[in-house]
Amino acid sequence: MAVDFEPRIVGFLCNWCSYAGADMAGTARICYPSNIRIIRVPCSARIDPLLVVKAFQLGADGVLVAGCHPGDCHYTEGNYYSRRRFAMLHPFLEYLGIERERFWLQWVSASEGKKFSQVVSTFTDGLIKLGPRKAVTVQ
Amino acid sequence: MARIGVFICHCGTNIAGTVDINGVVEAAKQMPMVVHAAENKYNCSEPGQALIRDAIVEHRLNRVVIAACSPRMHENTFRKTVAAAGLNPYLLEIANLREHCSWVHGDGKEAATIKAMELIRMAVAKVARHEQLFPKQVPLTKRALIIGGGISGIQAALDIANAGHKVVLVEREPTIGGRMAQLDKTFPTLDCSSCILTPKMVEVAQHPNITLLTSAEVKEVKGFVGNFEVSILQKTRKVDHTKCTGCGICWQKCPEKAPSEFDVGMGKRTSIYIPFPQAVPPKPVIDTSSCRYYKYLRFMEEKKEGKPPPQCRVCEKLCPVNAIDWEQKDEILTEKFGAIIVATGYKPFDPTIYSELGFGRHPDVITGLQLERMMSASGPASGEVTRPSTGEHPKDVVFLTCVGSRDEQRGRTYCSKVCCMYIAKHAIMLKEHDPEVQCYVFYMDVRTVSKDYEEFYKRAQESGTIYIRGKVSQIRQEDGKLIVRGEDTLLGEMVEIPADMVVLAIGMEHNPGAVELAQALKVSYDVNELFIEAHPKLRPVETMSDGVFVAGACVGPRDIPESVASGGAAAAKVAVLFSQDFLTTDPMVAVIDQMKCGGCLLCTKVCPFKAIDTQVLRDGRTVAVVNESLCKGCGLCVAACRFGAPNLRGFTQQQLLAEVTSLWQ
Amino acid sequence: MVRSFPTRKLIHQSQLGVVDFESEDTWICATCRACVARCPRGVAIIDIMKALRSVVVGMGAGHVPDSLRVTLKNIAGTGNPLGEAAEKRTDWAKDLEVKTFTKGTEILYFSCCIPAYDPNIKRVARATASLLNKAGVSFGIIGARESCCGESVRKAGNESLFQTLAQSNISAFSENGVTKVVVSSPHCYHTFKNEYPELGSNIEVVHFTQYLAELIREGRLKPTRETNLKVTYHDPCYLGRHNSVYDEPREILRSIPGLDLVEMVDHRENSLCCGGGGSRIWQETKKGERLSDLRLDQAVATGASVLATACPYCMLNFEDSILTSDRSDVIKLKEISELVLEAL
Amino acid sequence: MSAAMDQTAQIRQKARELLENKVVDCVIGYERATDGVNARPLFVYEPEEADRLIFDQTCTHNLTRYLLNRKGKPTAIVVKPCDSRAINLLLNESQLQREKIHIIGVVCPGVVERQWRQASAKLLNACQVCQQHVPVIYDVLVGELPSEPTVAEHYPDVVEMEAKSAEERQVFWKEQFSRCIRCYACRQACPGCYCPECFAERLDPLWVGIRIAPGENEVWNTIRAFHLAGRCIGCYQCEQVCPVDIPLSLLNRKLEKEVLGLFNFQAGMDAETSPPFSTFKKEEKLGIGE
Amino acid sequence: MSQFISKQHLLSWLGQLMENRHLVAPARVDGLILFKEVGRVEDIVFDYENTTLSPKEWFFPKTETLFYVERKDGKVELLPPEIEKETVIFGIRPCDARGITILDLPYLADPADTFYRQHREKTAMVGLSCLTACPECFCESMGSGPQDTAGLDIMLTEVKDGYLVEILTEKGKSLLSEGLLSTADLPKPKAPKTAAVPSEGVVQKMRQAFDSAYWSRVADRCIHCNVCAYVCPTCYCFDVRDYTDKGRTERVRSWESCQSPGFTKIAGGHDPRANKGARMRQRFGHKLLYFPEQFGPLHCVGCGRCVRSCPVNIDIREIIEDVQKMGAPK
Repeated sequence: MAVDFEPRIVGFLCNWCSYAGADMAGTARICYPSNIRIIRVPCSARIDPLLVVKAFQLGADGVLVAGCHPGDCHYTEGNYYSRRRFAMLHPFLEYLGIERERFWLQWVSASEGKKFSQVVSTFTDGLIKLGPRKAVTVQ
Repeated sequence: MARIGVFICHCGTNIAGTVDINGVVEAAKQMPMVVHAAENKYNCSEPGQALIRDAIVEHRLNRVVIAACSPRMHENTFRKTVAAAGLNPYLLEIANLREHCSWVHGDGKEAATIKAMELIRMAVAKVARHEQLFPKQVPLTKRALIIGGGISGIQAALDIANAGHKVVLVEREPTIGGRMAQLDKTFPTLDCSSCILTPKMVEVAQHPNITLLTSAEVKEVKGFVGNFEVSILQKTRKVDHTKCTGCGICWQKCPEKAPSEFDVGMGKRTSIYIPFPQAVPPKPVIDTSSCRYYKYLRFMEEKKEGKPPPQCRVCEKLCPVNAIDWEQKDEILTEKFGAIIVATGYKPFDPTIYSELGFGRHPDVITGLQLERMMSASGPASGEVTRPSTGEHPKDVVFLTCVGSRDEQRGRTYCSKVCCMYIAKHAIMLKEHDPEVQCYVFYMDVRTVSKDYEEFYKRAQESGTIYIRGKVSQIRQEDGKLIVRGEDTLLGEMVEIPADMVVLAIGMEHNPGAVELAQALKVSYDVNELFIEAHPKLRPVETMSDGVFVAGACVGPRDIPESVASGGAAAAKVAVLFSQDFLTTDPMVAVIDQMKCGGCLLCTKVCPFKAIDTQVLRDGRTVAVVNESLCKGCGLCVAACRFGAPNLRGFTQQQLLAEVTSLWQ
Repeated sequence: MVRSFPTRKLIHQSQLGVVDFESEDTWICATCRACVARCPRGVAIIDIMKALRSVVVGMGAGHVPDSLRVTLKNIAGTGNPLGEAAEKRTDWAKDLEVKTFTKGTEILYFSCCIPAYDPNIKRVARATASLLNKAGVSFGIIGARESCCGESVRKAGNESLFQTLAQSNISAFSENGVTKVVVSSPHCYHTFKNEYPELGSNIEVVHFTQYLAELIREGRLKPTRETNLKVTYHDPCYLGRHNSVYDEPREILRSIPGLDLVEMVDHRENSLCCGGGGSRIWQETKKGERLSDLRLDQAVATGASVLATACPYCMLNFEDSILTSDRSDVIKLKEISELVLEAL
Repeated sequence: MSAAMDQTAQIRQKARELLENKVVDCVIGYERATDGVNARPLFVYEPEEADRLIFDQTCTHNLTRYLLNRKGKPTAIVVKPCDSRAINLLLNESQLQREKIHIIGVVCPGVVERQWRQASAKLLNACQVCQQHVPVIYDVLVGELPSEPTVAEHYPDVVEMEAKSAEERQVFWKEQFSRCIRCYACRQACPGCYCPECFAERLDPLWVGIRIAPGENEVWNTIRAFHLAGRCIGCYQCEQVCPVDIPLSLLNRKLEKEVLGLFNFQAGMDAETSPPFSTFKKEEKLGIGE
Repeated sequence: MSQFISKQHLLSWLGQLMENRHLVAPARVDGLILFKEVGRVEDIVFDYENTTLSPKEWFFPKTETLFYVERKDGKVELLPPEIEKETVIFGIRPCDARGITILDLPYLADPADTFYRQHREKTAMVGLSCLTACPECFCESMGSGPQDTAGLDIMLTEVKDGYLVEILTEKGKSLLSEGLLSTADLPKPKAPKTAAVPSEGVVQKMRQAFDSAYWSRVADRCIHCNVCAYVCPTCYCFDVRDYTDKGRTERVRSWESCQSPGFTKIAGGHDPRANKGARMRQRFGHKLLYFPEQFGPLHCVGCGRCVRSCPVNIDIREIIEDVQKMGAPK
């Protein structure tokens, strides 16, 4: 397994909680691997499953979706819907051959800077262990 | 064609310390549609902003990417900078090189620089697809609705009215005044409650800007901040208040007596009544459950055998202006408002569930409010405190604190804040009424939280009240005396006190109907069914639903000073809202392409703010349309829709997809 | 005036870590749950008492009261507190045709050690068994394989003995394919229902009063004999306050024709403890400090001629109080199943 | 075959009756195809044409597709149990008005695989595990109620696919999707796919290009199936019409199994229950994000 | 006396071809028979009626990059792709070969489609005549036949343990070296009879039936699934779009069909052929009216694939019969 394999990770963070949590990790100077590229969305419910599938099609090694803890959503109900949507997408992607460890949904609140960095590090380590996406050649 | 300018910030050494700024600037120059890239010591500083403004003019930029700190920090600052240079403030995107890159990847400078370049590439890809956005102006109805006529509601109504705006005050009871009207004296100054309250009540009645609707309830609330449409149920009083002059003949001559809710069971009132002498409006209502004429009507309706009860109708005969109107029906009024203040107050806790204390079984066990009514000069006993069982003056009075407060077993975990103080007040006043009275207080902690409260508590102790630290386990009736058995934890022994009267310091509880009102106003409520403020410390009188404010004890236990203060604060917020002629709405809201909408209306079902309505097109198709004033811009409908009809301005599908694909360009 | 028991002192001492394990206070608590039911802060006082005792028993910090130490040794040895031979556990059922439990029998009757061995409490087990026979219920007992439920052992702080007793009982139940057990003692009921599931047992647990009420409701048992007795019912703490079973016993008593049920001044959730819970039954209580004496006074004060209850430990204590205050002619002590048997 | 015979007779009689007294302006049913073996959809406008209607084990098509944006007078339609669930789906998504459809429900013992010119006896794999032999919604019922055969495992094929390793599954789906020629027949045959402009035809944002290649095929097939999550009523017409025989039902049934497991919801059982993605429960544990 | 090649020689010949050419032949894929580039001779299927998809995709590929535009140091460069290796398609049925000749008319007419021409030049077709005819084959009525050699380079006809060989073109000659051939005086087996379809004068009848309500009646059951166009050996419509990736713009051409919803959508969103009847008439109009008027022969070779594949059984033979029966326009 390539020792210098650097997974490419796309992170969708909700503006009110997880993006603020990531900021908190910044202000607290808590380091974590730099593979993740963060995209800000107003709410975790804004993330269209098409975006996740498109990211994997373009070659992402992992996609992380982060939102507010259920009950804390700035829009009161957003994360309830995203929880249902991704609870369906996750097993479906796995069924299509994208391993479980490649798609994560995590609740990170605005004060959980530490937790955000842990989530990113564990996620990145898992992907490094898993190795790059297998390029399956088809006649 | 987009002409994008990228401004990379050093942020002192915060970013420059880790990221190779020059390398990033060069990389930015190669990116598609970027015509200008520059670095800046401090983008957010005045010289930094000046540099950006000049560059916009000089290079005719129509899109700007600021690569600096978190957008949550300076998005608005840079929007103003860009606007100052004549560009639409929304043609801006911020790449977070500090919190998300330099500060967290200090250990890998090279990787951090590559990440910085890619973050900028994403921002450039997104900003290339930004369109100009313009906040909308929505007209504003400068009328305020205040629900609840207690002291907070009265204070808010007066403040708003004095600020020159129209106010409608809706009160469920026949009179305003709320709980405070039931009190005799108020701590810590011991000034008479009705003396300080009734003038304000009269002021409300006479204020030209205030319309008073008593015996009325809010049923349904539609619309949004600035344009609420509220339907109010005006319950029938069977008395025409436009004719009635409040002369009082009817309630003096009415033969039927019924227990007075206002006196909490300590006194009686007539069927046609005003709750208390200083009631505002001083006009009576008929209680149809106890009125003899209605008993006759019900008897006739059920066609029972036997002699029908008398018809009575004395009040109708005696009324000089025949204001009695049996045909009066409930009616629904629909009114338009710009802001709503909820001041529905609290309900005293009903201590019957404490079976061991014997409330309801032993007549001499009463609540603090009942004692208040006895002590009140205008009360049923006109100020004379007597034992309900024998009518004599009580010599030994035992007070119990925290009845229905700070108790997990009964689901009331919070402290009701006012009981310790009103017990001290009762102790002092009982001593003044009758020097031989000996008061005992069983307490867990005595909480004296505001100005002059501790001194007031000391005064109560000095007046001879014995404070026993411990809880009462049982109250038994033994030959005419109430044996109060409890533990004195400081002595470490059980004590039993024979008492003439026991007063339970009942706490505060949500008002029934609070949940239905909260749901109607789309305001959240907590496990104790108390309203939840937008932010407990920073926005105590606002709620998550714009244009709806809260004041007084409906949010949590509050004493009179706090209730008045929060009433005033809510009024100030309304005044601020009404100070502008128009409401500007946030332009980053959803918009639906009606050509692509398939009419399945899933978005109308999922929208948390009910901001999506339906519309029938000319060709008969039913499609969804966004009410831009209600939409909060969460984007839930965009991801839920299979047709891809809705799009969220500022976070469109095109922009997010561009950000994702830019990582593999 | 019963000695005032310094609960708060003990709690605060354990907070500060300065508990005097030598003092007798650690062993006073009868775990009657009146305090836990009332504590506004939801403090688990019984668990704290249990923990203090387990420090004494487990680490030998203090000394266990002698009578309790003997009883614990008996239970460890012979599986019952009285030290009787395990085989003799079913002697009480000798002349009654009581089947031993086999696979397929509907319910297991778990009598508890006291009704099985104690001479004058045997009548409870016998009355219950005859009632089950009369109602034609398919039931059996597993005799020697069964040992003490261990509820009082755990409350005495001997956690390891409790674990062994529980494991042996659970395996006895599973070996015999027991799915439903009817118990006479609220203490067995409490530990089978709330504590055994932690060790993996998932059988259905029913107290005898609940089962009897069902039998009467279904008409499989019809108390017809007219009895003009004035009866007052004592709510055992582990049936009432611990597991909120209040109504079934009263329903049974009211179903007996002519029986006049009167309530004591403290009843249902405010009932006064007989002082037998939390392994107190195995310890000496000085005269004048016995709660059962106070409770007996309250029973007599109702003018009832019969004190009914539904717990073997309460029976022992009241039997003792009636004798020591020689009021056996003023008031009789009857278990619920005895009253029903007499009224059939 | 006698049961099928009298079902055909009843349908013809019902259709003639409806057309004669102008209750409907058209009856949609089945007629014999030109290979003399299989069936094909038939639109009957005149009472005389009613005798061309047939119903037997070869009537596999889901006719509810034709009800979408039909204008004018009500339409009658012959509906098998799985098709009836499609009507409930479309009613729930306000695509049909109940009063505009007259449903002739047919008790269905299961239909056979469609092979040109050969009468195949092999039941569709959906019919082999079908637990619903009576339509969930109808105005009139044709055929008597058989006893419900209980089927233990409703998703044997999905469970078998789930048992495979991630690697095997990835290779399997890559091969299947590489055959896809993006003719979108699966979309055109599905009653649940009525989007005015399908996401695959969208230029901006460009989700799927027109290049018929593994990368684009994968996005198309994944999202087509996901847009049916909690909506697919199990008629599997997509698999029937696919010219290159991609096992599309394996995709839909995986989502069906997940929706049943997580939300205990089956699409199309009635028109009122709100589908899983249109509602939520605050405390539900869905095994993600914990 | 006709030339003959034994089965073994044929297989070894095909093995030789594989070394320096792409050999495309019918192969079994998950229960389907499709033309595929075969790596091993054993994969080739000989006993089949016809492939599901027609061989046209080797001349008019499903998807093809027309050219790339790249920005190199300021200059914009146009890079057309090259097709290097030659291809041999083995096992083409006469109707498909006829189909390719029909495709030649629009593609090779001036201005010729350079990609198609390159494919045509670099691809040789080895035909396999039909010994049996399926009921839905009607190639003879459409100007082709079970032994029609139009468009083929070499025609093989199966006989006992070998094949009669007819070398038809120079390209065919260069492919098949004499050595492998021998002579045999076996008679050519009789061509199987195919169902007749009244195709005479169908062009005039189609022009008359243009405004008839028949089209919307037939189109009722059509679900517009494009399968007929994609399996048809003669349909040649396509769609062209540009995509940029990593700074390089690519013009891509892919199959498209007149039945798909957006086919005739014009700027502004209007679709002149929005209703089903119009789209149905467009397909059969092109087959039986517009193409013959413009290029001469009917635009259908009677291979029967659309009849087999159409899920709702819209049968071109039935349409032709109905149109013929139609009297003068109302």
